Amino acid sequence: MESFVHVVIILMLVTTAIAIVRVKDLFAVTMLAGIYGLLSASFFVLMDAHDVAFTEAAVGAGISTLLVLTTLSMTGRFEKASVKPQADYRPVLALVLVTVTGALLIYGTQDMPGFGTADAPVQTHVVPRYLNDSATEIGIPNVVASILASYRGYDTFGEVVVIFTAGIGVLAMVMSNATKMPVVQTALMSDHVVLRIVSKMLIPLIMLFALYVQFHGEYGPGGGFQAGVIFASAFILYAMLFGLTAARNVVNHTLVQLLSALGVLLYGSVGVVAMINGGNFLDYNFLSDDPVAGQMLGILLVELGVGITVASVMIIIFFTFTARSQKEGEAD
Amino acid sequence: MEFLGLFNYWVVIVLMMIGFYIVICSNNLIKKLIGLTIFQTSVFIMYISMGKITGGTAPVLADGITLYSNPLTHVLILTAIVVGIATTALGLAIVVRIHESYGTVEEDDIHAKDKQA
Amino acid sequence: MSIVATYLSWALLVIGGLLCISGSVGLLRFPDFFTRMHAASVTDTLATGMILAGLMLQAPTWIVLAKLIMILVFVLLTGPTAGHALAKAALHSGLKPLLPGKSGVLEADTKPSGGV
Amino acid sequence: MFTAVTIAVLVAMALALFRAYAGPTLYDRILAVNVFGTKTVLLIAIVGFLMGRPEFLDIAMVYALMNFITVIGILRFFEYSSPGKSANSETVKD
Repeated sequence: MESFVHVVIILMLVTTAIAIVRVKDLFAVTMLAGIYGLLSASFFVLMDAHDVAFTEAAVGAGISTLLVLTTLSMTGRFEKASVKPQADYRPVLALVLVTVTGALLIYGTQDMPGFGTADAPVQTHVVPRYLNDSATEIGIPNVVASILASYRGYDTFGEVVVIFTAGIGVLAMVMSNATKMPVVQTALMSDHVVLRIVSKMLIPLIMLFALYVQFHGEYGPGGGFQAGVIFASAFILYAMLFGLTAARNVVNHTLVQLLSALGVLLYGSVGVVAMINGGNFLDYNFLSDDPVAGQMLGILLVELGVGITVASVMIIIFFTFTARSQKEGEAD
Repeated sequence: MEFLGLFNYWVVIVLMMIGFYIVICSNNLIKKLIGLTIFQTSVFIMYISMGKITGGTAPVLADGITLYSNPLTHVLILTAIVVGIATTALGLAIVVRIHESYGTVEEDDIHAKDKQA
Repeated sequence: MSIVATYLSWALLVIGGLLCISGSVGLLRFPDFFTRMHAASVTDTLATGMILAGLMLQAPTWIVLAKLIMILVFVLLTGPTAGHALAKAALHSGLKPLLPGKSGVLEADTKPSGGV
Repeated sequence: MFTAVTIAVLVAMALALFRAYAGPTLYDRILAVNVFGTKTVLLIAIVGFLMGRPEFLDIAMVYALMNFITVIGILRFFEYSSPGKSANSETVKD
């Protein structure tokens, strides 16, 4: 039964991708891309990757759809049908290139181990050690969290810095003195009374859920990345319904910028404290007298840092885009 | 489960090539970015399906379960997804700036305007 | 688990599954947006409720039960709200429902403005 | 029995996918995405039971949440790009 669901979902993924190629209305493309995100997340659930599905559901189907839509509101909805004669041979050339590359790659798969085999190289290197020793060394049941935050803490630190940098990049690109800008549209979706009331009920629930995901990440699927995105989505929901000005009053722009840096700083400081206590960078064993307690503390702090950075970068990105699109709307 | 052996990878390649095709062939920068997302997701799917063990279960330790799927690929992809959205946002920011400078997000028009200048 | 709960659970699951399919067939086959929306959102809420209730009867631990209840509450809150907002937005944007005309045949109220 | 429900949900998903592709109005597409999201919530919940570890239902919560936020985001997008202009005057070109 599992393999049946697997095949059906994979076929739907391909269908959606082909539909995306064929549709010219960029709005419809965005909708289909959202469906694509939902489908790939269901696929990850089937593959036992609950943590990944969690992230993909929040990011692929939620935040990225909203970002693309906001951009579309600035750039226009339809792909221009190309009228130049050179456009005639271009798809054919691209199709040939794509087919050849695909054929080569498929030829390459002959040497791959079959799906689901337990003795594939991926499964025999490093991983058994993580699975066997994580319980005694780290002391938390979710192996994904222990690898993410402890065994491969360096990697994750790098990723957090990348996210922080992307936030700075977006700010540098499209900020346009967005902080001081007088936003006229405050009563944005004021005629949607039902929507406003239900959302007001939901926002605290969402935040509570985000905190649960953040601090339950060691025991089940969850952790800083997922919680950050969910937490940010509460603010995004608020901004969408009550206007950017109201949302800016709740979360001050400067404060969010500070927080995004603070998360990275927290992560780095944990590493430095470990060094001061005589260990290596990010060696949580030295954070406390008891190595396992040290690991628990380290993972908690590191995940918190990740959560703070991800949440504030997502808020920054969304708010800057929205501010820009409102400015464009006024210019018209 | 046997026929799934390599089929899974083939579908990943098909998805990857569809994304590739959109990136090459589409004139619109936003659609190119969506194509890039499809390409990216196909890589995620490949990693995750490599980590699956038939009969295994999610790598959250519990009593009475011995076979777990590979947690390492999950970690790699988890961070990659969030980094992916961050880079997509950066790409969209660049698109917004291009639209402000050129008044269009179609590649042909941008090239035409560049030649005029 | 008692035999009654098992049978009740199966019944709920099957009815929920049937509602799922019927709603989606309506989504596919009905003539205009508002009828499709009716088919989809009404059955959606009921089918979700039934399937989740069916799963609740099979929940092995209380935490699973609690999570299922949370999901149900969430879906019951958001589903109709989203449907309401969607229908309202569609109506405001000038999309007109098909209404029976003088001849008794379904026809659009104004000029077919559905081409969005 | 979980099998039957899974198949029903998958069929519903496929039909919604077709509606999202075919349109014809953009509201049809939004509706299809919304239905698709709800069906995904159900699929995740059922698959959890099917695979014997139903304790990871948190993901279904996120799906329901994101579904709602996406729909609101889309509606808001149309309020911005002045609905009179974008929703009526343009016709589908594909």
